[in-house]
Amino acid sequence: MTLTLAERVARTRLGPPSSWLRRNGAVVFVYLLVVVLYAVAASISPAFGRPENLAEILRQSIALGVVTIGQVYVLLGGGIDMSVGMTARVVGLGVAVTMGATTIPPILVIVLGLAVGAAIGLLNGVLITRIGATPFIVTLGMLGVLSGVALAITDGPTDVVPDFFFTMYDAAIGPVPIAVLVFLLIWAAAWFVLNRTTYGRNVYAVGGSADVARLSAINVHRTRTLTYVISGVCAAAAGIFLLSRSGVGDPGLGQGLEFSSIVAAAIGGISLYGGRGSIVGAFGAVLLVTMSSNIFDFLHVNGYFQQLVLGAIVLVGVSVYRTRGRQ
Amino acid sequence: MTLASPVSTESGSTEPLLELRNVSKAFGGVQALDRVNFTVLPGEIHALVGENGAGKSTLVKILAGAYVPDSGEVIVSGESHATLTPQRARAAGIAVVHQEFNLLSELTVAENVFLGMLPKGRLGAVSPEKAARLTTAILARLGSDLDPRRYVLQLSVVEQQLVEIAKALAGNARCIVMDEPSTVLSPEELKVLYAVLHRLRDEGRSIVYISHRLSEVFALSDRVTVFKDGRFVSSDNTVEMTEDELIRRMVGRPISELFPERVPSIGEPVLEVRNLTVPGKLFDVSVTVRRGEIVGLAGLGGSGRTTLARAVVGLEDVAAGQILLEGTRVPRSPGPCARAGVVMVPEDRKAHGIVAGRSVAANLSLPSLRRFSRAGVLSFKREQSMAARLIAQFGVRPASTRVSIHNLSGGNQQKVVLAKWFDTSPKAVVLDEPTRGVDVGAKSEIYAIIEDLSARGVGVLLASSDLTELLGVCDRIVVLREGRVAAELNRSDASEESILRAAVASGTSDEPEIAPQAPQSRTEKQ
Amino acid sequence: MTLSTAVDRSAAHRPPLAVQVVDWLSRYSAISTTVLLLIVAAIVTPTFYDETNLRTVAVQTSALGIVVLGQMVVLLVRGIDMSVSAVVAVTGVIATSAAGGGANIAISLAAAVGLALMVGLVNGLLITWRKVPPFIATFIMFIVVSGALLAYTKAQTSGSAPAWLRRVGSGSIAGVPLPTIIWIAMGLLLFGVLTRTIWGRYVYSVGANPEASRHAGVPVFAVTMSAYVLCALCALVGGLMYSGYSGYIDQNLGNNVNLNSIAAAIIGGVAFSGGRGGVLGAAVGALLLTVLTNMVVVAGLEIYWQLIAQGLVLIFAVAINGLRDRWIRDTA
Amino acid sequence: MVAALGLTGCAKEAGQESGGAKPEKVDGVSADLMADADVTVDTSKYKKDGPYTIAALTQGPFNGWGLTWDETVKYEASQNPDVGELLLLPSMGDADGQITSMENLVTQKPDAIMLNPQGRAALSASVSRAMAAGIPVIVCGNNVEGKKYVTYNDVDLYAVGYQAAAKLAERLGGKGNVILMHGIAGVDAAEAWKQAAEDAFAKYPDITIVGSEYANWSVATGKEKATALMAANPQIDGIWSGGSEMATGAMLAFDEAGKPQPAYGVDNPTNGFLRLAQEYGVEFDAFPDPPGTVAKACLETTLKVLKGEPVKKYEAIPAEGFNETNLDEHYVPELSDDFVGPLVLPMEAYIAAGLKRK
Repeated sequence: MTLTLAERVARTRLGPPSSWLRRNGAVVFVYLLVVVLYAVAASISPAFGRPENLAEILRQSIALGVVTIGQVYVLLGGGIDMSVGMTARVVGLGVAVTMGATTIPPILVIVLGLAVGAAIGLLNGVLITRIGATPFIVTLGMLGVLSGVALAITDGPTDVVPDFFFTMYDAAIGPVPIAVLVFLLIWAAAWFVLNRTTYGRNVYAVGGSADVARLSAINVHRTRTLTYVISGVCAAAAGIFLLSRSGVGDPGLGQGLEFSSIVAAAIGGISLYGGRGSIVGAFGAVLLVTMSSNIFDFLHVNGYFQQLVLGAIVLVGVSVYRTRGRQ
Repeated sequence: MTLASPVSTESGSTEPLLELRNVSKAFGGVQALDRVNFTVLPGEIHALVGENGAGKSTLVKILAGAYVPDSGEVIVSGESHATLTPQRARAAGIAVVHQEFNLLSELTVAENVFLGMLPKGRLGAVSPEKAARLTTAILARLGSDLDPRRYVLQLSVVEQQLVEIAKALAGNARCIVMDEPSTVLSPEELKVLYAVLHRLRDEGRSIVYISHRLSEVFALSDRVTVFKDGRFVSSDNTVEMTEDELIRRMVGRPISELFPERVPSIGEPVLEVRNLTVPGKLFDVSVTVRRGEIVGLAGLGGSGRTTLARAVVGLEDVAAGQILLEGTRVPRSPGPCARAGVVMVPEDRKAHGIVAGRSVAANLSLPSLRRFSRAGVLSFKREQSMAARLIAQFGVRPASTRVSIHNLSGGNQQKVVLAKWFDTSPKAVVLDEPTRGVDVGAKSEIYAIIEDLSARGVGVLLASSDLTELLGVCDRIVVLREGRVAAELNRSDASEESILRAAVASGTSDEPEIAPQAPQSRTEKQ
Repeated sequence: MTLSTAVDRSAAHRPPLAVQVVDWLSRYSAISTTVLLLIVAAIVTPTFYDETNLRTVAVQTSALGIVVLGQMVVLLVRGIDMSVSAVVAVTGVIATSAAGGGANIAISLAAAVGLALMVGLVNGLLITWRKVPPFIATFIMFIVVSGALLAYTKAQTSGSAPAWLRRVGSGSIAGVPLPTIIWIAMGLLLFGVLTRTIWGRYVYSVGANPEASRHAGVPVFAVTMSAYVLCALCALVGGLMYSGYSGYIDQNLGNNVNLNSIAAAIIGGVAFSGGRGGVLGAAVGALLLTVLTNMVVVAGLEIYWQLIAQGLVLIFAVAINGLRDRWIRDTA
Repeated sequence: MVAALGLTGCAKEAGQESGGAKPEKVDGVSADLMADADVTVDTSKYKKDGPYTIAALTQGPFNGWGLTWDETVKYEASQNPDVGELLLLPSMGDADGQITSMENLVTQKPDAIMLNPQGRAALSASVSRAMAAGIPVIVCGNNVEGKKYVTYNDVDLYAVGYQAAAKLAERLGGKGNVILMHGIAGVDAAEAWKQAAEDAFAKYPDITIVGSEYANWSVATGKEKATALMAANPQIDGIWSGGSEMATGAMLAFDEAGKPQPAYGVDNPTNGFLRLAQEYGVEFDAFPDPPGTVAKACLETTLKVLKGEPVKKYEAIPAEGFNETNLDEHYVPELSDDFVGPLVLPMEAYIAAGLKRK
């Protein structure tokens, strides 16, 4: 069969398909950074290297980690979500205030909070897909609106939340907090959905090329809208978790999560143009960012230099490898 | 799995598989399709021909569900659809292989084949392994052993085309619409495609095959339909049709000569490529183009034609070797190259040729803005007059300087892309597939332009996958194979056979012999 | 049959009224919203037109407007600059170092320009050479530059702005504030440069299709670099106007400039995807944002209504633009 | 707003110790704090032998207030032989980062934590968790909900805001138009001061609050908002500013508009405010939130706790107000505008920290 000819040409030109390292360079590099940073810090400060600190780092990464999951979905689908931090704030404060003012059981309030997050995401998604407005600006406008809503909910500390929330944060099996286990499960689920369900693969397709996806009978609008809904729910979950972390609703809750989640996704190799990147890398990047601030505390990095050092780490994280731009 | 099962053909049934009745579609006052009728029978290869602007692409997009017709109906297997969505088209068994591939380069072959309908494994999870297995099976039916786990960005053009066809088969399409598949394929690869298409037809599927190349219409199709200016002209059995008649129906006039008369006057070397090496793509390649000479660059997809064309104007990272223009090294980027006197017309018009969203005048003047400006400040008057002159000279339609270039047809866009370099007075011009996706009428105009360039003493290097074109235009043909020069043939020695032999021959002896069975020699050349 | 076709065709020529309204609104959305706001102001809060307040609005618009000019050029080449805030903050350092006796104005200005150039160059290099997405590259620059500033100044930047800067920031010629004159001058210059020079053509061309521009001999690398450098320089000038007007340099100088400059440009019709937009739109965008911020204060709106109103205006502006784009796409 | 009202309604549940109760305000002071000032905490269970490892979680030196705080703690710790190691953890204003630092300290196990909380709400659970881990937490410079700490050391922030407003009202003879300017919406100090000022002015029926705006503790924003408020209100007699930055901006705005300066009531006057107040000769009443004094007192309390000496649940730090007549006693011309007085350390220590006027 003459077909083998074209194939032979292709093979000699491109070599074997095992360019795994090249495709996953960003992911490998991020984990390499995590390991190196960990080893260096542990050798300087023995307290840092203790296993309970490792569990602590994981727990500290939960809020950013969960928000980043949503952000990864949105970015892979070709969008961006600037409203995650304020979604977390509105939901966190809303849950806290509702807990103080009513006798609705905590679980129900939490479900309600997640639903509000979903609704915010849905609104973002509809504005972006149905009207065709730029995601960055729509979600930026949403950030403004939600920050106003948060202030309308409360401008001061709320009541102390019921014990249920403290248990959510503190409960542990041995040295491992249950919250960390749940967090790891959520990540596994996020990975599973992205890689092992039709919807997840459609997200990649839609982000890779909306036109191609549309012509392949994929419902582009629905797929994209759903990424914002997922992001809204994740942000809401992070807000509720942050509430359980502080025990009292704080009007400053969730500040800056939009930037840190986008940066984490980018360091982890998620393309800001959509359709490319692995959620595994984003997880590594979340660890990297969280660990950096943990290290500051153990090595007592001067306040003046913390931002500079963090900036430098991030800079190294994104610039050593050349991200392929949009074609 | 139903995928492997051939379409059941009810014996003796002549009920059309696909029928368009009185379909119209207009865009902002331009009638792209005007009450068109079109019928495809089961188990036939049906060629659809027509000049650019005839409405072929609009028809394809309607079949794909991308466009909603203004009026009329689409009947698939007796079921009428006022509009098709991509979902409905797929359900009705129509698959479209677009001219620009609808593949996601960041996904694997298997994922592309099953895009939006990945097979499920255990626990309802999609299974890449199962998708890969099924893809392997489909590809095997097409005679390919392509690894389904490879990423599309690693594939050659012909492999991508195969993936597109596999995608159609995965959806168990009964009617596969192919929009100008040949434009991206070398003749050798085309034969592979023909074999695949024949096999599909024998399974009882129908193929709608859209092409500019009349030779392949005759080589491949059972029936041929002609569109002109958005209207249906005729449908005939191919065997009852002659080439001249087909051209007459397409253009409304016979084209006596596609290629211009040529009396070359060849002078000193003007463009010299010496021992050029681009890592992984070109190895020690030397080509010389003389003043007034047209040198063809032949080779299969992936042989390095495009790499060489790009390298000349500094778009590739050169590891070794030199590129000389009149004895001096050329600069390493397109702008300075153009000022030095060597320009390149890229193969991918949409991505590299036109600046969509900008006017025709802005596109025309882009490479030569310095000439319309003093101290960086532009003179609109001079720019407009230059643009108007080029538009007239190259017959760009519509003859407006201000219209956005993406509103022009492919052929007219290509004329603009060529014309913008014309006024920079180049000494050497590199053309990469200058007539890809261009209709017969525009083709002939472009050949005339090339001829005119060489008559003015410009050295032309013409990279093309169209052997007829190379043989019709070139004084000398350099054949590349796997990034090396395989042969250099003078006009007198060159034939489709000799070019192909050079393009595919290999040092290894177990290479299958390629029968140099060129498409039927009913070429336009007299 | 022929008749119906003729009717169809004429219908195709003239889009429905709703579409026309949307098209008109979007083309002039920033201007019409601004005019609307100004009318509302005249009815609800006539004190908006107090002379001092108008002056403040003018100066604020000008300072933001100057930064928006740079941001617009970056957006035109398909970029975004999240580091302008840091550059605006740099001016605080320069101004205070010049304010304390002895330090030479020329030297500190040169240092400021040098720093802005460096920020622009590094931004450009990260984006063109390392292929880091513009959002990330410039955001990292923001973190690094403001971090470096903090490490250098040890948070000691406050103080009165030097006299020369205050004169620039609060002076006026024939009743028009100097910053406004500088803004209009820069705007006109940029307008001329964008529409009438080679560089301007290159900017639009690179934004519309960088690859095709490269093939056509456009020095894409240089154009992109120059856009980021220009943006940093505009941010520097804008920052000087901010501190000159305030008369005082404070820690929080330029806090909101990043998002405000982007929002103003987008509201003014500059396409997020590059290649489309102009000086006039960007100017109106800056005006709209400033008027809105000022008006909610004059009107005495509660803080949360202020934030909500600003967010809604932003969403409205892009929604209108989105509808128009969709309509153009559907009829193309 | 409805939600917020609902909160204050249910805030006054019977004084159970488990938090949730809002600090109650009576006549310009926080009643519950005053009550805590009489509660003696037995610290014998924290008693240890020195030298101690003390962790200080601070706001961080991103402005003059934070810098003055950090430098005071560092200097005092270096002078005190009881302090073996000082772990200074600046949060750079990030409440979430500070929670993280608290969690990290639970792992590092210092002898005591002195915390300048970045959020009265945000740090609430962290304090409980550190205390539960057996590390005494001494809160200073801003309160924490729930009172799970050993002791709280601070000026009465509410009183600071209240007195600045009351003094201004009296200066205006109990009548006139005032505008209020606040820091960042939702941030504790801004909201506490805002509430205090509103309470204080409510006592003067002839005083009208004609404008109330947030200006993010920024001079430039303060000037912008002041100009807009001037436009809306031709007659402004007094300006109350929760943090002196907005007052500074307002002074500049009035100066530029060529209008006579109104009277000012400010919280936490910076050196820069005092310099300009002197230059423009404005009338003002200022009540400090002094970083040096609080930090120094806090370190002393921390050492007391570690030595097992009894402390009060609330260690009140007096905040003496002052005005234009004794401005000279508070303005420090040698130091930069960002310095926040009063002087606690020798001048050389401030200059070494980079606070010298340039």
